[in-house]
Amino acid sequence: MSLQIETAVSGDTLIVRLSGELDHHTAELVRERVEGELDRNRTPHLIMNFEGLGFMDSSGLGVILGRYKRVTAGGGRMALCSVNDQLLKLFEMSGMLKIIRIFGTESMALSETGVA
Amino acid sequence: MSLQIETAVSGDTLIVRLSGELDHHTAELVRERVEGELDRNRTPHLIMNFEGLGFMDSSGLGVILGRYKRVTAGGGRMALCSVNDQLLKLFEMSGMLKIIRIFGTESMALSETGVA
Amino acid sequence: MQNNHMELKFSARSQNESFARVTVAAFVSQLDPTVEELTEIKTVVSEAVTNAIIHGYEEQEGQVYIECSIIDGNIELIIEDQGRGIENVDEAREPLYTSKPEMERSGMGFTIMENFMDEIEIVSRTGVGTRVRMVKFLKNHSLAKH
Amino acid sequence: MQNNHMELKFSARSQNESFARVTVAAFVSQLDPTVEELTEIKTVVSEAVTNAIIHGYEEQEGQVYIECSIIDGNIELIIEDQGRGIENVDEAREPLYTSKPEMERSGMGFTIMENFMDEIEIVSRTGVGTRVRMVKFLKNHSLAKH
Ligand SMILES: Nc1ncnc2c1ncn2[C@@H]1O[C@H](COP(=O)(O)OP(=O)(O)O)[C@@H](O)[C@H]1O
Ligand SMILES: Nc1ncnc2c1ncn2[C@@H]1O[C@H](COP(=O)(O)OP(=O)(O)O)[C@@H](O)[C@H]1O
Repeated sequence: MSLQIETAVSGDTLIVRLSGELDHHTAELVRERVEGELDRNRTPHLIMNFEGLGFMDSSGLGVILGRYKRVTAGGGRMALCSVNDQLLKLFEMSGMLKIIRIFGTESMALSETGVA
Repeated sequence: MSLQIETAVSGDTLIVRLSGELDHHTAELVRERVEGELDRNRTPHLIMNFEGLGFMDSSGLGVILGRYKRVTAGGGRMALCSVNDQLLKLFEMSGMLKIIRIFGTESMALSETGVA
Repeated sequence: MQNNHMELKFSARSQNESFARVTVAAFVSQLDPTVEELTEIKTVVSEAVTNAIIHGYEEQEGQVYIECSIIDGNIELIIEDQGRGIENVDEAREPLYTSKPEMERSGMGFTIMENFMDEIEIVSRTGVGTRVRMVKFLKNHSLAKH
Repeated sequence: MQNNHMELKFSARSQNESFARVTVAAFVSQLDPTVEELTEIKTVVSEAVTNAIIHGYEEQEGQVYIECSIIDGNIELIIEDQGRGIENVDEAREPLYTSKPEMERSGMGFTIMENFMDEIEIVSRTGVGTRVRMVKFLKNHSLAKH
């Protein structure tokens, strides 16, 4: 499969690290995996780390926004980190930058979501 | 261009190092460059080093055999080196292994052609 | 750089989305595009092919058609399906509009295509299919020489 | 692994030889072939496409057609041209036979195709064109699961 998903929990935050290519074909995997981990760990907050991501299209925007809705509906916070220029352009175009914060590194993102 | 050609002269031997992909599209470049260098340096012997070669098809066999004919017609010797398994299979199929010697490294090949 | 042309046809299956991106990128790379230009082209291919699969054929059997031409160092790309078609193209082109919010579509596909390409033309007829034609002018195309 | 199919058509130009290899390799890699199998497939694509360009169209304008199907985890590959055709297919298949020795052709193209593929079928008519159909059974195809 062309997408790899790694997850970790830090305090109240689920961290999801994606590498490979995120498109319509692989978006479903992300949705299922993140939903499953959020259910299992009962963490209110979510960080998505894109450091290893080589490609993403608007199917990726959809899956990120879907998780944002779930997390904020439950009172949690969501942050993104390690976003390259191509991704930044997509986030900007879609208006997502106005609702989801982006950080340079995972630990910077954690210091945001980590504070209760 | 998807093929890189590097040449060097060691004593009486012209060394040609190929990297990239050798097919019909790039074979012409090899032919012209090697002919030009043989003319210019007046070296009787020729070594072709395939260490960096990622792909070769039968157009490569043609260009090697063409150089073999020229070099041996002039009384020179020719050797090949750093040949991977895929290339070896092609050399074997074509019967070239019976007429051109193959060495593990450039210096081993040189010790063969270098002796006058 | 001489003109060049290719046509590709493949099954409307999600695993062919990455195949379509790789193929167009391999064809277009003879023009020495920048990494940014190549990423933009891969992205619009992905958007239009995904739309054909999800919206055109609604994930049923079908064929997706791609044509790519290199003309005077610029790129013309046509992506076509013989699926259900778009009723209202103007509405479809609006940012964030999607007919399939339940599938977590973002409604950004056409907006991305418009942003990343220099020209876009959408021709669609319900029950017949959809054809998206896009053109991109490459920055260094006058320098390209092979 | 479901069956899958693609068709490719491109200008008979030598710079498209590597494009054809990359495209077929990208399509076939969904079967997780070994590196050796993938190299063999790239090589036979290169041989047949080069033949279409050099012998079929004699380096004049023309179109090369490739079809690749994945059927029960095996690969069927068809490479076709509408060029001058082959007068004597049996002679053409002989190792080291070439009609263009002055172009430094090795005459090994068909021999390589026969060696690297499990089935090969050549249909040619002078003035009409040539169609090479090849099948390769992959070693681990029963393990492939996507
Ligand atoms: N090939 C197509 N066939 C049918 N309808 C399409 C096609 N492409 C786009 N559409 C319609 O246009 C809408 C907007 O498309 P797009 O901007 O790509 O957003 P999304 O794919 O996220 O819905 C889609 O929701 C769909 O209704
Ligand atoms: N597509 C084709 N159209 C016309 N003639 C062909 C075609 N493919 C092969 N041939 C003929 O078959 C001969 C043998 O082909 P091959 O074994 O690939 O060797 P080579 O390409 O080195 O000549 C060619 O020299 C040519 O005469």
